[in-house]
Amino acid sequence: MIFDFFTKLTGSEISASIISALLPLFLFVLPFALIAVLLERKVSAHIQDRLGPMRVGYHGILQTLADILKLIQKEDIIADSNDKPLFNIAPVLVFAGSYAVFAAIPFTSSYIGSNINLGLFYIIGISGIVVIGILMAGWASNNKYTLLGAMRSAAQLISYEIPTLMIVVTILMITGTLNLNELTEMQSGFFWNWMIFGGQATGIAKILLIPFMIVGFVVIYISTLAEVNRTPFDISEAESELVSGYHTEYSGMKFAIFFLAEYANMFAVSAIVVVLFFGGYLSPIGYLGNTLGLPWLIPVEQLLWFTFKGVAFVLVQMWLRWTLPRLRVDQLMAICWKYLIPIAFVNLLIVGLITLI
Amino acid sequence: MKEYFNNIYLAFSTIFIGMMVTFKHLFVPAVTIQYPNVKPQLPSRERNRLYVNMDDCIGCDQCARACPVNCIEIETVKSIPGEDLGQTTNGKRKALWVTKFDIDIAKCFYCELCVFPCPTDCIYMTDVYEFSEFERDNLIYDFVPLTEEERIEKKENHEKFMAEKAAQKEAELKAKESKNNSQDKK
Amino acid sequence: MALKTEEMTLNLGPQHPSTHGVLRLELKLDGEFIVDVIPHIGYLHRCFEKHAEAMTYPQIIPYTDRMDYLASMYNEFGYVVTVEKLLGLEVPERVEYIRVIMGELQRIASHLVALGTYGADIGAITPFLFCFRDREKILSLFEMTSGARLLYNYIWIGGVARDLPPDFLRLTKEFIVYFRPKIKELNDLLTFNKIFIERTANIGILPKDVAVNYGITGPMLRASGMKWDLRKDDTYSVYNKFDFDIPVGEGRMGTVGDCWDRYFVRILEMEQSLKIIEQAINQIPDGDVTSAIPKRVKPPVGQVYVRVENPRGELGYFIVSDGTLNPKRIKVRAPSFVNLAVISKLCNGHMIADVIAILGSIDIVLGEVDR
Amino acid sequence: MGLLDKQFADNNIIITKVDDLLNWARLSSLWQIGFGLACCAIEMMATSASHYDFDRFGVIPRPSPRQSDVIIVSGTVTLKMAIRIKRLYEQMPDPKYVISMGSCSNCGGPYWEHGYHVLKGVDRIIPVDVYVPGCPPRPEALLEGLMKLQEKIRHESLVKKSA
Amino acid sequence: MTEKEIFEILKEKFCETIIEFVEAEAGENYIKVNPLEIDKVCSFLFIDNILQFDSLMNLSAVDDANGEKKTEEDGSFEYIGGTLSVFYHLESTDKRHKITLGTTVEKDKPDVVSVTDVWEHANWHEREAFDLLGINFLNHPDLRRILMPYDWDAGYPLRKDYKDPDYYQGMKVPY
Repeated sequence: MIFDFFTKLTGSEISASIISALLPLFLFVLPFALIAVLLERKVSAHIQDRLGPMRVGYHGILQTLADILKLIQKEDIIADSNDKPLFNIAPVLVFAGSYAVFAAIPFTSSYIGSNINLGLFYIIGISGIVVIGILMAGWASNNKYTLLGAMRSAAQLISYEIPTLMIVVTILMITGTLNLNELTEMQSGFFWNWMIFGGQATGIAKILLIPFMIVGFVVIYISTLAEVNRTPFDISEAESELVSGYHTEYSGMKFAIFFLAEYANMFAVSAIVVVLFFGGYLSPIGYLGNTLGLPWLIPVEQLLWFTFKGVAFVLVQMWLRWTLPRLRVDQLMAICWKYLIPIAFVNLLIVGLITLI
Repeated sequence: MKEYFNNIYLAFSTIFIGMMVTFKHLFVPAVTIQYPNVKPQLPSRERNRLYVNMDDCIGCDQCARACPVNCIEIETVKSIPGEDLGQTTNGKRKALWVTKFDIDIAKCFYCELCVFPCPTDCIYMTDVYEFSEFERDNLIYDFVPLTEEERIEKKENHEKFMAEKAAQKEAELKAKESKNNSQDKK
Repeated sequence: MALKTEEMTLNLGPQHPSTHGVLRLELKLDGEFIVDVIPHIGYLHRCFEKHAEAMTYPQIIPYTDRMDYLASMYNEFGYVVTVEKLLGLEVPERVEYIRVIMGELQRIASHLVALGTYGADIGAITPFLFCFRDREKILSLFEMTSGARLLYNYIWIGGVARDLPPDFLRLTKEFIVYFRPKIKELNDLLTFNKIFIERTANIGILPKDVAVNYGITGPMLRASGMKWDLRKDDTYSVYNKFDFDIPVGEGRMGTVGDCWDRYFVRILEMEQSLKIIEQAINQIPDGDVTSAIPKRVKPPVGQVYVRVENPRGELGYFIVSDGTLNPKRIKVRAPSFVNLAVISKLCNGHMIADVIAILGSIDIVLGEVDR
Repeated sequence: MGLLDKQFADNNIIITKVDDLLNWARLSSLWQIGFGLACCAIEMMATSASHYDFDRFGVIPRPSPRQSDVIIVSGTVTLKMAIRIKRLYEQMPDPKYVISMGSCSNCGGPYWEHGYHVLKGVDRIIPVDVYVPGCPPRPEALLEGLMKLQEKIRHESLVKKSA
Repeated sequence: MTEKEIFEILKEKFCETIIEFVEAEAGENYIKVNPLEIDKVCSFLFIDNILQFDSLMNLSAVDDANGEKKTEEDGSFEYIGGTLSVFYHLESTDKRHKITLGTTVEKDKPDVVSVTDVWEHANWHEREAFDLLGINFLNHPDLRRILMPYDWDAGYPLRKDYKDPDYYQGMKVPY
C-alpha cells in the first residue's frame, strides 16, 4: 500500500522503502516519546496530589522540549577507563532494538512498515537486540553498579521472552497466521470478534475460549512489563539499589537516547498487546467513514483507534509504576519460571484442545 | 498447591486495592501551594530573618552574649556629656553611640535566644525568608544608621574627650602635689 | 574443581539514594549475595560534644535539635529532663502536658518520614509523598507554636519558650480526625501489598537476645518481641497518667523480628501516639508555662544519666557538671548509633536489595549516628 | 560551546535569539542530584514533596551525578565528606551549577567556632552560584534560591563564558 | 536491689579490684573499679542470676581535666598528667535495677580492658571513646577511629587541650 504509493511517487524502490521505514519514527515515535515523558510526570504528579511541571509552558507543555534541548548542551562525558566503542554503540543498539519493532506493526489497514508474513516472529526476534545493548552499556561503563544492572536485566529480559512466546503460540494456534495485518483482519467486525473474546470462533468454542484468552492477555501483559523494565520489574535501573542501573555513566544526548528508547519500547510493547488481543486498528463500533461515505476517513479513524488503545495501555503501565514497589531479582525469576511459564503452558494446552472442537 | 493459588490470589487482590487507592488520588485536588504566585500565610511567631530597630538599641550587648554562635558583633563608644542621643521608645535614655552592629546572618541558626534578653525589644525575628544571595559577604548585615565618617568622628571626639579628661586629671594631680610640697616647704 | 569465584567489594557510597544520608556501607559480595557488611560512619560528625563543653546549659538546646533532626522536639525533651533532674527542678503540670503533646506529635512526624523513605527504598515512591503530605500538617502545628518548621528550640529548662497559641488544641483535634483514615490508606497501599510483603517478610531477622546484647532499643527491639518502652518501664514526665499499649512484633507475615515487623510496629505506634495526644488534650490544665524557668542554670557538681523514649529508641544524656555555667562533658547515647551497629549481623546471606530494605527498617538518622 | 566562541565575536541578533532559547532550555530543566547531607536535606525532600513540588520548576532528583545539572549542597559539609563532594562536583557534566543551602554549607553555620571536623563553608572546595541562608531554609526560600539561579542562567551568554 | 547491696556483693566477691563506692550529693553515685579487671567484674554481673545485668545502657569516657595546667603565650593551654575516666551504665531488663561503674586511668597510659565480649553493644562506644579521647581498649575486636577520618593525626579532639590542625588534605580547618 504505502510502499507501492511511494515507489510510484519517487520511482525507485530503495527511496520508497527508506521513507516508509522512517515514517513511523518522525510522525509517531518521536512525538509520542516527547508527550509520554510529560504524561508520565503529570500522571505521577496527580497520583501524588501534586501538580507536576507547571512553569515551563502553559501547564508544563514545553517541559520535555526543554529537557531535550538541555540534554543537547550537556557535556558528553566518556571516562577514559570506559570501553569507548562499546560505550558509544550501546544506546544506539537499545534504541534500534525498540524502534525496529514498529516496522511490523500495522498502524492502519492502508499503512504497515513492511507487510512480512513472519510479523510476530520478527518482533520477538528483533527485541532481543535490546538485551545486547543493555549488556554493552553495563559492561562498557566499567562501573560495578552498571555491571550488576546489566547482568540483572539480561537475565530478566531473556527469561521473560519465554512466556511472551508461549502466548504468541496460543494466538498462532487459533488464527494460524503470523502476519499481523491478517491477524488484525481476522478480528474485524464487531468488538465481539476481538481475540480477547475468542476471535472468529463460533458457538461453544467461543464461550470456552474467553477465560483462557483473558488469562493469556494477563500473562503477556505482565511479561511485556518485564521486557520494558517497568515497575514492579525495574530492577535493572533500580533507583534505590543500583543508583541508576546500566545508564549510570551516560550523560547528555546518550542518556536522552536511552530515555527515548524506554518510552518508544513502552508504546511498542503495548501496541503488540493491542494488536494481539484488542483488534489492532479496528474500531469496536464501526466507522464514521462508512456512514458518511468518505472512504479516505477510515484509515485516519483506524490510526486514532490504534493510538487510543496503545496510549491506554501505556497509561496502565505508568499507573502501575507509581503504585507498586519493586521486586527482588530472585522473586522476579520465581514469578517467571514458577508462575507465568506453567500457566502459559496449561493455557496453550487447553486452547489447543478447544481449537479441535 | 493451595499456597500456590493463594499467592496468586493475594498478589492480584492487594495490587488491585493499591491501584484503587492511587486511582482515587488522581481525582483528589492537588495540595500544592504554587509558591511564586501564591505566597503562603505565615503564623505570627515565624522565625526567619533578624531585624534590629536601631533607634531603640542602647548597645547593652545582651543579645551578643546570649547568642550561642557569636554571630552578633557590637562596638559602642561612650558619648561625650554634651551630646544628646535621644530616647528609646520605652523611655530609657541612651548613653552609648553604637558604632558597629553587624549580624552575620549566614552563621545565625535562627534559635531566637537573642530576642528574649533584649531590654528594649529592639531585636526581633521577621517572617522575611526570601534573602538568598550570589555573594557570601552580602549576608553580613550592618544595621548602624551612621555613615562611615560619623563613626570615625564619634571615636575621635571620644578619644579627644578622654585625652582632655586625662590631661585635666594630671593638671589636678600636679596642682595637688604642688599644693602639698608647697605645704611641706612651708 | 568448584569454580573459584572472586569476592567483589561494592561501596554503597556516602552519596547513594537510599542510605538515609551520608553513610557508607562496604559490601563484600559473592555475586548478588552479601558475605559481609562494614558500615563506615562519621561523614556527618558535627562535634556536638565539643560545642556542649563551650556553651551554657540553655544555649545547648538548639544544638540538641540538630542531632536527630527528624525528632528534634524529643531531643530537647530528653536533654531538658536530664538537666532538671540534675538541678532537682519541679516543672508546672501544664508544661509537662505540652511536652507530651509535642513529643508525641514529633513521634508521628518522625515515623511518617521513616515509613515514607522505607517505601521509597523498596521502590514505591507514592507512599513517600503521601507521608510527607501528612507530615506537613504536623509541621504547620509546630510552626504555629514555636515559629520554626524543623528545629524548634521550644522546650527549655524548667518550661517551654512560649505558651500554646489559642487555636492549637482545636487544630490538633482536627489533625487527629484527618490522620486516622490516612493510616488506613497507607496500609492499603503499602503494608499489605503482596510485593512489599515478599520484599520484607523473613528478611533481616533479629532475635530478642541478640537485640538486648547489642543494646537495640525502640521499635526495633519491640519488633523482636520484647515489650520494652521507656514511657512505661522507666516513666518520666506525666506518661503514667495516660493509658496506651505498647505494640509488639508478632511475626504476622513471617517470623518475629523481621523487616515487616519493624515496619508494622511503627504504624501501630502512630495510632498509640494519637491516643496519647487525644487524652493529653482533654486533660491539659491551665497555668503559666515560663514561671519555673531559672534565670541562670548552674547545677551542683555531679553526674547523671537519664533516658527517654525517642522515636528511634532510647535516647540517653550523660551530663557531668563541675558546678560552673558550662557542662564539663555531655555524652549522648544516640539510638541510631547503637541500632546501626547490628546491620552487619542482620545482612549476612541476603541480597543487595535486602541490605537496602534492612537499612530502611532500622531507620537511622545520620545526624544522630555521627553526632 | 568552545567552538562557537571563536566565530562570533559580539552577540549579534542571531546569537541573542539562540542564547535565549538555550538559556531557557537550561534553566527550565535543572536536574538535581537526589542526595542530601543533614537537616537541610529533609527540607529539600519536603520541597520535592506534594506541598511545594520542585517538579513544577522542572527539577527531578536524578540518582547519578552524570545526568544532573545542579548540586544542592544541603547540610553540614564535614572534612571527611568534603573530599567526596569535590569528586561528585567533578563527575557532573559541564554546564553545572551549585546551590549552597543552609547556614552550614554557606559558612559552617552554627559549627564555625568549635567544629573541629566541619568545613567552614562549601565555597572552599567548589564554586557556589547561589547561597540560600536559613537553618534550615524554608522550602519557599529554597524555591526562591532556585529562581535566583534561574535568573542568573537567563543572563548567561554563549559567547562570554560566565564568570 | 539497691546500689548499696550490689556494691556489698561485689566487694566481697572481688575484694581489691572494687575500689570504693562514690556517693554524690547531686545526680547518681557509682562504683569505682580497677581498670584492668573491669571485664571480670562485668562478666560476673552479666552471668550471675541474682543480678542479671543483661543490658549495657551507655559507656562514656570523660576527660577529667585535673592535670597541671600550663598556658602558653598565645592563650592555648596544655594539661600535663591528669586522668581520663570511663563510666558504664548497666541495667537489668527483667530485674529492673541499674548501677553505674566508673574507672579512672592515667592520661599518658590510658589502658582499659574492653567489655565487648560481655556486651556486643560496647564495641562502637569503645571505638568512639578511643577515637575522641584516646583511651586504649585492650583486646578490642578492631579498635580504629569511627567518627573522625581514619588518617586524622592531629590528636584526640574531645580532650580539653585539643588544638585544631591548620590544614587537612588541603582544606583550611579553622575559620
